[in-house]
Amino acid sequence: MQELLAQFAIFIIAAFLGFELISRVPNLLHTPLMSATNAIHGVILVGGMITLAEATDPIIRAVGFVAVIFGAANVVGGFWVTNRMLVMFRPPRPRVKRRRG
Amino acid sequence: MQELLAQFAIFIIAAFLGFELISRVPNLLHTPLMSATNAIHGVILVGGMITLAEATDPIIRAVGFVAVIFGAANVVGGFWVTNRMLVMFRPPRPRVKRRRG
Amino acid sequence: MQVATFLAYLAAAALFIVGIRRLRRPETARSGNTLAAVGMVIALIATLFVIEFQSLLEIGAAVLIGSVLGAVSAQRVQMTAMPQVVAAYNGLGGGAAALIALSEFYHAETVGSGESLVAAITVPLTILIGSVSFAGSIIAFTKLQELAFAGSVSFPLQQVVNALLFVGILVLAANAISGGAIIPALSPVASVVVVLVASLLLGILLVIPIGGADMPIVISLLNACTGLAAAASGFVLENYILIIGGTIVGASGTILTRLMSSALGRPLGKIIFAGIAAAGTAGKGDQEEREVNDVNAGAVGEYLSEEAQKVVVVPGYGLAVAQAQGPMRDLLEVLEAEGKEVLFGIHPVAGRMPGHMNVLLTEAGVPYDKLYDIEDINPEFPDTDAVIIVGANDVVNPAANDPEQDTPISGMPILDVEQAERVIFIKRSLSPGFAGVDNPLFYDREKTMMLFSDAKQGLQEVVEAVKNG
Amino acid sequence: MQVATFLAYLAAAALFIVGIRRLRRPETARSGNTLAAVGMVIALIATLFVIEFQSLLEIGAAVLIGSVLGAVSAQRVQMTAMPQVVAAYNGLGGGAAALIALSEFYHAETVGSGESLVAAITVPLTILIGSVSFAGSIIAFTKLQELAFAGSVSFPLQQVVNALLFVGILVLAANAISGGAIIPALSPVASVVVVLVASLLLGILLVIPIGGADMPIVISLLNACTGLAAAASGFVLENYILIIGGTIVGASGTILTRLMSSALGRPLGKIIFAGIAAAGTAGKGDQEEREVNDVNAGAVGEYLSEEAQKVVVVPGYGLAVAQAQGPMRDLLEVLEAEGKEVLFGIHPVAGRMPGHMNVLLTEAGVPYDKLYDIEDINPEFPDTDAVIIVGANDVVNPAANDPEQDTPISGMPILDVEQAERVIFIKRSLSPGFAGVDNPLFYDREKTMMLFSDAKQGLQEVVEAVKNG
Ligand SMILES: NC(=O)c1ccc[n+]([C@@H]2O[C@H](COP(=O)([O-])OP(=O)(O)OC[C@H]3O[C@@H](n4cnc5c(N)ncnc54)[C@H](OP(=O)(O)O)[C@@H]3O)[C@@H](O)[C@H]2O)c1
Ligand SMILES: NC(=O)c1ccc[n+]([C@@H]2O[C@H](COP(=O)([O-])OP(=O)(O)OC[C@H]3O[C@@H](n4cnc5c(N)ncnc54)[C@H](OP(=O)(O)O)[C@@H]3O)[C@@H](O)[C@H]2O)c1
Repeated sequence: MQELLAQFAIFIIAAFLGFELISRVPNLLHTPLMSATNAIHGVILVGGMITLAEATDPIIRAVGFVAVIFGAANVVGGFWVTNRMLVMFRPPRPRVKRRRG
Repeated sequence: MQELLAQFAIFIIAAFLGFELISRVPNLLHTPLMSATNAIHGVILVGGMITLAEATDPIIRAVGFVAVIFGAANVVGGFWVTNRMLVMFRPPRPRVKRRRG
Repeated sequence: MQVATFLAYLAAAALFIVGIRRLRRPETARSGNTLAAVGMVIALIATLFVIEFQSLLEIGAAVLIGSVLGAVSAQRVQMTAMPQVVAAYNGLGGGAAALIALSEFYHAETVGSGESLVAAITVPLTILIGSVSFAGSIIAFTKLQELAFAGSVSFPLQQVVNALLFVGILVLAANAISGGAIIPALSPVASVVVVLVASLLLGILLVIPIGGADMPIVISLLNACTGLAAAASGFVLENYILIIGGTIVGASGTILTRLMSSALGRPLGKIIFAGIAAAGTAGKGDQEEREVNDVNAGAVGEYLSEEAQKVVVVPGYGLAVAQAQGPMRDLLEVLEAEGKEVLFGIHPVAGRMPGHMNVLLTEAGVPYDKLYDIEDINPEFPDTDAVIIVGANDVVNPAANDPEQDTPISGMPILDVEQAERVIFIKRSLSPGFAGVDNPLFYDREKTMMLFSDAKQGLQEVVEAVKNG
Repeated sequence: MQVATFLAYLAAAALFIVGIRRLRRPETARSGNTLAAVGMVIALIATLFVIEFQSLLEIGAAVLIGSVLGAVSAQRVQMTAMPQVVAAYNGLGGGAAALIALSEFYHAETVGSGESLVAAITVPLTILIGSVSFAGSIIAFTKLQELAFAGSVSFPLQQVVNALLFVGILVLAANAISGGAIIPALSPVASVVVVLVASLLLGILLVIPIGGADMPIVISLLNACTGLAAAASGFVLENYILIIGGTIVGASGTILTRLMSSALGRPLGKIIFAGIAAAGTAGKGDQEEREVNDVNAGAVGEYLSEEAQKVVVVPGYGLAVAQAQGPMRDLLEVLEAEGKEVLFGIHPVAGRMPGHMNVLLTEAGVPYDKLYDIEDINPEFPDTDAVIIVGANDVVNPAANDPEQDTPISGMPILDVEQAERVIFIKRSLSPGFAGVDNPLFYDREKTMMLFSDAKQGLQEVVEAVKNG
């Protein structure tokens, strides 16, 4: 019970942290951020591995197998595609601002 | 053990959260923020109460008594003085910016 | 070992957090993505110790298949198809969460291990959120890939149907948890399977009515949902990295969705509950028959090569759909070869995905330092001779500044192309864009030339005309 | 009940977090403080259930004493004394943490309950950090209240002494943990008591060499330390609200300290390790004998009432120490009565505490909308007839803009008072301020009038002069 409560506390604090992490992100980076966090939730692959490893029943084994495939595709595809996007986001050179004459 | 690890996880995530919470605070609010977080760590009063309540020995009882006094002064004084400061921080009216001719 | 795996999980979580932090600034974004990926590798290796290297062969095979699928698709996809591929990966994650919860339930039922209250709540929750995310993402993918359900598909009573479906899911979930106390005919496992199917249906019905143009926002929301599903499955499996990683994605995804919808001026509530599909209005307008200065590519080419010295290009959604980045770069090259100054004005919401235009143009070989954002390009217009607007409308529509009009784009900062000497639109018709607001500039026959053409073809013709001119 | 108290603790933590979030913006800051206080009340009530209402009478009495002490001091303290009172409360919190850890150790030793590894580490840690924070804060208080140790007190080999002390503390802590294995003569309890005493000494030695002007930064750092001590004591007592609340204060306090030190241009490392005390240099300068335009209050009053139409006042540290807010407001009133336009230019680091000037002036009755920050006031200077600089130097020192000079204030944005027609300094001498950088404006005899006087007295005389003039 105590451990469950601690997990719940982690959940609440991590939620606050998630809210704080995203603030004043330039529009330009919305898509890469979405794509990278998308890759991060691919951590569900961990769950798929556990399910598959603990499977005693062929049905669960099959389901777990599919879950691992899904998770791995989410992780690898997510990080890969984000990287492809970001390669093209070289930082803009600071420009000397002109004053209105 | 498991619970201790969970507590450690809470510590780490809360630390990240604390870092994120303070960013781009206007200079104006540095002192009230310091003073308010100062009041919040007065939550140590909780520890003082627990120590005093569990005390079996007169020495601990005396030490706990002092700790509770300290903690209570930290909490009450901290929030009170922060409030006094903030009463004087009415929001500045937005000003129409002049353009340079 | 347990302590070590736990600490490895914490390190992975810390890397996720630091990664997201770094993704907030263009200079550090790429390293942020890499750090998060390193965190993932650490989490996966730690998990091998958690499962004590059981079923390694199967896991290895499945990971290999998934990785290859992911890597190949990620490498092959065109930059214009970014939103749908993100949707696809997201759906896979949601599906995985649902499947995991399903098998945990089945396992607990068949082995008969006593279910804790937490699992009783989180298992159906994970199945619900995961399945909605899976099905919703698939629909989003289908729409964006233009396979089916184009535009906004509405059906009668959709709100009512969705509500009923949701209640049904709750009842079935309660039935599963209570061991069949509510509908004795349905066994717990059968109930959970029905919950899964019904949730898939709900996901489909929720996303189908939403217009394709709102999809980036919907995908971001589904992304947050998958994060939540991962967190919920963390409670099911009592796994800390799932709880932490999932929660952070769930929370940050929610905020990101709000940021995106406000950057686009589209209230989230409207998108989800009304399925208002502004994109559907494009091309259906009933414009009055007002005259425009309709020109051909030759005239544009002539003006550019003979009269214009400083040219600003404003690309929009139409450039992306027409895949006209190549001809765009060609035009840049021929104009520069003639000694013209050419700049690109990139509005932050040009296109259908934030950052879309920058990515497309840079990929096609337009130098990054020619891309100006709104604050930097606006002061350039007064001494610009020609603005070429390719497949864009909203981002240059002066109606946004008109205090008398109340339009979806009112108040949005726009590119002040009006200030330039001449404005040249390359688009297929007079139909407005995403927001469905008619553009008064079209009808300014003094200033504006309208080249009615597909963006790709039109640009190619203009390139030829400039070359020969 | 355990679940309920846990959830109450979580609610309290959430209120702390939301409170800090709201404290980041002036409009919501006050409500943020209130929310955090509500969170504290919830945490304390929940704790009553945790301790099952034992020792209620003693706890009540101690809380009452502490609360009265806190409330009375908080209500009575003058706004100029804010930093030291924050230091005092902070010290009390640190002291409480040390005492709690001490009694937990004593309890475990005497009752003989097996100590866990965690407690073994966290108990001495809490005593160390808590005591350093306590003693350091007391010294900071003493300095700021000008009771003793004014300026920078340095002694030979201070780094070495501190390092030795620290090592000694570690050895004694190890002795205590190991049950006296290292120094058998010293019992564990005695070792811990010595750790406490040595940590107090360390706190004193660390803070004593630091100049009074750096104190706000030091207090902020000690504040973060106390947060950390509270978190460590949370591990000792296995109490979640202590862990969460303490950690958040520890982390946010660390960042806040960095923000403050960079706003003031004082690298943290220098402050802590060198005890360089720029404040000590004030008044000791060896200015060359250069001539200045030395005037009396009558001349200033005459100029103000006869020649000036638009007046900007720049208050600084000297105004605060001289407690000259009242005469400042009087001057505002007499000038406005004569139909002048009067504005206040408030530099963000004017004074010795961020936000100091705003608080002082508003308290004295200067309307808030007359206070302009640096960006808003600088464009006003070109058509200003007179700038009155009261007890300030660094914030108006043009040397900050001089690329040839490398001074502590180089690069700091300053108030461009040079642009105004006339500049009037009210200060006691030609000595520079906090940063110790001489001000070329003093010697501009065309533009500048120097009124050498205490700020309070000088302003009073100017008020009289304007009235009679
Ligand atoms: N960037 C984002 O993240 C994002 C996401 C969602 C929504 N949005 C919204 O999308 C809009 C973007 O503005 P925008 O100016 O880029 O686009 P827009 O206002 O939607 O206009 C696009 C124009 O492209 C033309 N077009 C379509 N296909 C074409 C083709 N093959 N060849 C040539 N022209 C073609 C269309 O006119 P014809 O049919 O006459 O050719 C249309 O007028 C904004 O309202 C924004 O809020 C942006
Ligand atoms: N705001 C903060 O949070 C903070 C914190 C720490 C440090 N600081 C630093 O403090 C400085 C603040 O700049 P500042 O311009 O306000 O002050 P300053 O540069 O330190 O100058 C203060 C001046 O006040 C004069 N003064 C002292 N007592 C006086 C009295 N009784 N009557 C009249 N004049 C008196 C002193 O000159 P005489 O001796 O000739 O009278 C001195 O030149 C900055 O360098 C800032 O970085 C600020």
